[in-house]
Amino acid sequence: MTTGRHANKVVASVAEALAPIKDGMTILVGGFGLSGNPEALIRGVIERGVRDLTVVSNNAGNLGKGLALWLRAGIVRKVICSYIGNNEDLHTRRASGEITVEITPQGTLAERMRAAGAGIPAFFTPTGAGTVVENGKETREIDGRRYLLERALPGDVALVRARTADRFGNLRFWRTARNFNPVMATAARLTIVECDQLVDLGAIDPDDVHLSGIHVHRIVHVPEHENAFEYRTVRKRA
Amino acid sequence: MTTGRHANKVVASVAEALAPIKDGMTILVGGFGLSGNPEALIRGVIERGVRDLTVVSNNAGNLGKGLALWLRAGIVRKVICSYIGNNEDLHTRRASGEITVEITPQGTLAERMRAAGAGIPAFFTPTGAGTVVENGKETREIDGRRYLLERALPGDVALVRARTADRFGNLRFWRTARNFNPVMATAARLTIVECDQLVDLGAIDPDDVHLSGIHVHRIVHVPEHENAFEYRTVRKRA
Amino acid sequence: MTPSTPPFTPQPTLWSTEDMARRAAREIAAGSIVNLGIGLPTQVADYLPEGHAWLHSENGLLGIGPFPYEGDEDPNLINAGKQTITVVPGGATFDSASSFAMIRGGHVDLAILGAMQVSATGDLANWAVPGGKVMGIGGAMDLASGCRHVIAMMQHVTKKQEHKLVRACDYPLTAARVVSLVVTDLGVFAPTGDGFRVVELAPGVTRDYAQARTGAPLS
Amino acid sequence: MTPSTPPFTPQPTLWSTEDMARRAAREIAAGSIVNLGIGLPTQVADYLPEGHAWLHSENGLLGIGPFPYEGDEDPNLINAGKQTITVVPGGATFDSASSFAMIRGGHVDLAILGAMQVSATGDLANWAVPGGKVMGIGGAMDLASGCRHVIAMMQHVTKKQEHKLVRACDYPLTAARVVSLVVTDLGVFAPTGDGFRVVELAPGVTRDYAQARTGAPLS
Repeated sequence: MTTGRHANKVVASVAEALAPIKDGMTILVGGFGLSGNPEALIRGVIERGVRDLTVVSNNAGNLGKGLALWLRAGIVRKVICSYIGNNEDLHTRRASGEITVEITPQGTLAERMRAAGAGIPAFFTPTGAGTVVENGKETREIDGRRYLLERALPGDVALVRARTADRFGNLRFWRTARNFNPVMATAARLTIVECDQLVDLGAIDPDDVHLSGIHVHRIVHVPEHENAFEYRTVRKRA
Repeated sequence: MTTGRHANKVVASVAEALAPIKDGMTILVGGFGLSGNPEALIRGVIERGVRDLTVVSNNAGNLGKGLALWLRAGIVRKVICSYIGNNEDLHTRRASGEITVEITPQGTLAERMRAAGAGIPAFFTPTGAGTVVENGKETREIDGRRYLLERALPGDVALVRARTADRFGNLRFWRTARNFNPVMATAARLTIVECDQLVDLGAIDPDDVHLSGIHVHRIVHVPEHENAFEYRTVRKRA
Repeated sequence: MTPSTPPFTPQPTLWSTEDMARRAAREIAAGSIVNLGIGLPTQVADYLPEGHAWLHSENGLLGIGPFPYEGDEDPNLINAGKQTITVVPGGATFDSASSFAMIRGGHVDLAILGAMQVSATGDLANWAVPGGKVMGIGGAMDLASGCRHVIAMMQHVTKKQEHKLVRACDYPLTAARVVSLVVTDLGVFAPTGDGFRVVELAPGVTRDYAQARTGAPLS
Repeated sequence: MTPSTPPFTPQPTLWSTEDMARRAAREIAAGSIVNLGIGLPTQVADYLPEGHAWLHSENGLLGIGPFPYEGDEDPNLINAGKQTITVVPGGATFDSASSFAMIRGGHVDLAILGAMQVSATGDLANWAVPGGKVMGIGGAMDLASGCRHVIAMMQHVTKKQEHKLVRACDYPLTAARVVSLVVTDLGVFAPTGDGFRVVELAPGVTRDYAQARTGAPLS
């Protein structure tokens, strides 16, 4: 009897978790800005020495942190994202032609990965109708409204940050650190999770699981994270 | 300043909750078999005296219970479901021509409602390719595989059963009573929830909400339910 | 010995449904995600070591446990056959759209499904009998077309001795070219495109015996 | 009075950004679901009574509360502008796909968005300046095309005094025919198809003053 891909998922190190990553792969990386980033996996990919990566991420880093480390390391060939903003590392490399940047509406980015994970090869969406996002895409009027056909966006690997994982890979996320992490986990052939807490089977009630371990293939426990701020906005105590 | 549709959702009675239901509407009804059924709302619709309903439900009742009450009451014109099985009330009325039955693969049924809730008017799916489900539908080969184009399935009203609701309509479900309830809640213009427990705002941690109250418009607290068994399978204690 | 006595022919011992379930269970890799169809395939669970595989129920659960002890039954914790069940530690619940996204998206490693006919090309027919009462499709088409591998389980022939392993299905299809293995009361067979490869035969079942009951060439 | 002194012309008191935010807040119905865009629209929250509306953040939260007290900031609890926030009682978190399903599916009642240009037909341009640095789209197109109503907030003219309320946008569109109301430092204006209806003017702003600064007829 062979062993399936859902046995023994917990690995001892980031390096072991990332062993399957190869040059030229498409990597989906969870996070919104610097929140919910798989920080140790991001650093580990640089140490692994792969290159020519296509990266799917909402922002591809910022303030020199997160995926900006990959941009600076020169291991990225293409970025598919929704927003560059003040990510100067990306602006610079886009301008020089070092990196190709494909900009997609954020909801379309999420839905294309949701489709990939759900076995839907293509779907119609109203987002971007009548805009430059239409360019090169099939359009159709349905019930009097204009829609674009968007394609599923699968990844070779997803790098995901979770607050809690059990040994099967059932995940819970914390607040808005959830963002793209669960949907990316569904959309990749291999999903690697970096969790703050690792717990035994049964420690999470079945109804409290945010994402089933069916979408998770490797788990590495990383207790310490930087969790960088972008804009620390506060109010004074009364 | 006008009042939006998310103010004051908790109503005092099933009758009040169901007041907007009218003849000829398309009603999405949560439940898988007899589990997770909005039992009081189902009974209430009969008392309300509406008719010519189109019902979307995985099974449309069984054993004379659940939506079988609507079939017997003669208030259903059409059923969209995935499975009839031994639901004799539906077999009889389908055979007599009293009720039109549209059978859809279960995953396609769920995904069509997910699409309706998510603003996706149509999507390609592999399910049913090369079968009678293709009849009358657009097909397309994408990357060497055959797909059907399926349309979103919205409802006028969704009747949903939840274990716990807060006053905004944030919901939690219990075990496999969840089934079609959340996705139907997203797919209707008006979603009416029957909850076992009603709690104050803040009683459910933000990370523990299964379905956001954005998808809920009326809430009625119904503490007692039959929760009928279909097949009571057990093992002996050692 | 009287002249009227026929020569002794050993009768094959056909597999019981328990034998079939036990044999199908051997196809399940440790640490895989498996959906067991309603009816006979559900019995396959009885032959899996505890913790061996993760059982998926399309109504919204990964991690089906054994039937509950008497008195512990919960009508809101059921499998796709509407039987009361339990959840194993590490199990998780989810809604129908997420559940079928798992199936359609190829995240379920294996489905073991009941069948009415299987063709030499791996076509599966298991949801409707021509001219019969329409029972519905349920999750059958999603499971058959979405899971990474599909094993069919069925009696080798109908009660009227009609073939069920056939060149081409004449029953309405559930999905085309999906079945990789068929477990019957006669043995285990793999569709090859123009026939079936004999993987294993039940005790005393000869190739000729099986071929006479199969509507496509055995190899 | 000397001959060289011009006749006295009262100068209009243009609305400050605070005035604009306060005015936009009045458009928010009690018990509605509202997404406030990054920048100026975010300030609208300051003028809403506690519990008045539910604020949606497209990165995965419904129920944004005020900024945290000093020392309570959580880098993993942020709004779409990456500012640290809090959650109100009754708030809920969810993933990006679910969040944009809410937006695209028409479940968000109102988006208040910053704008670069708004046309007389309600077209919105707010994501790119022709020839400028490409900042990206973010959630702008989903919000503009998905929310049930869209209010645009912006200065009435550019720093170079160019019109921003125009017959037709020459900036790249975010979405076509979606804006129902524009709040500027000159007042409130509603696209009518061939121009803008004056809903309200800031103190001392005359119709002529506004018309001179608007690229389509006011009515």
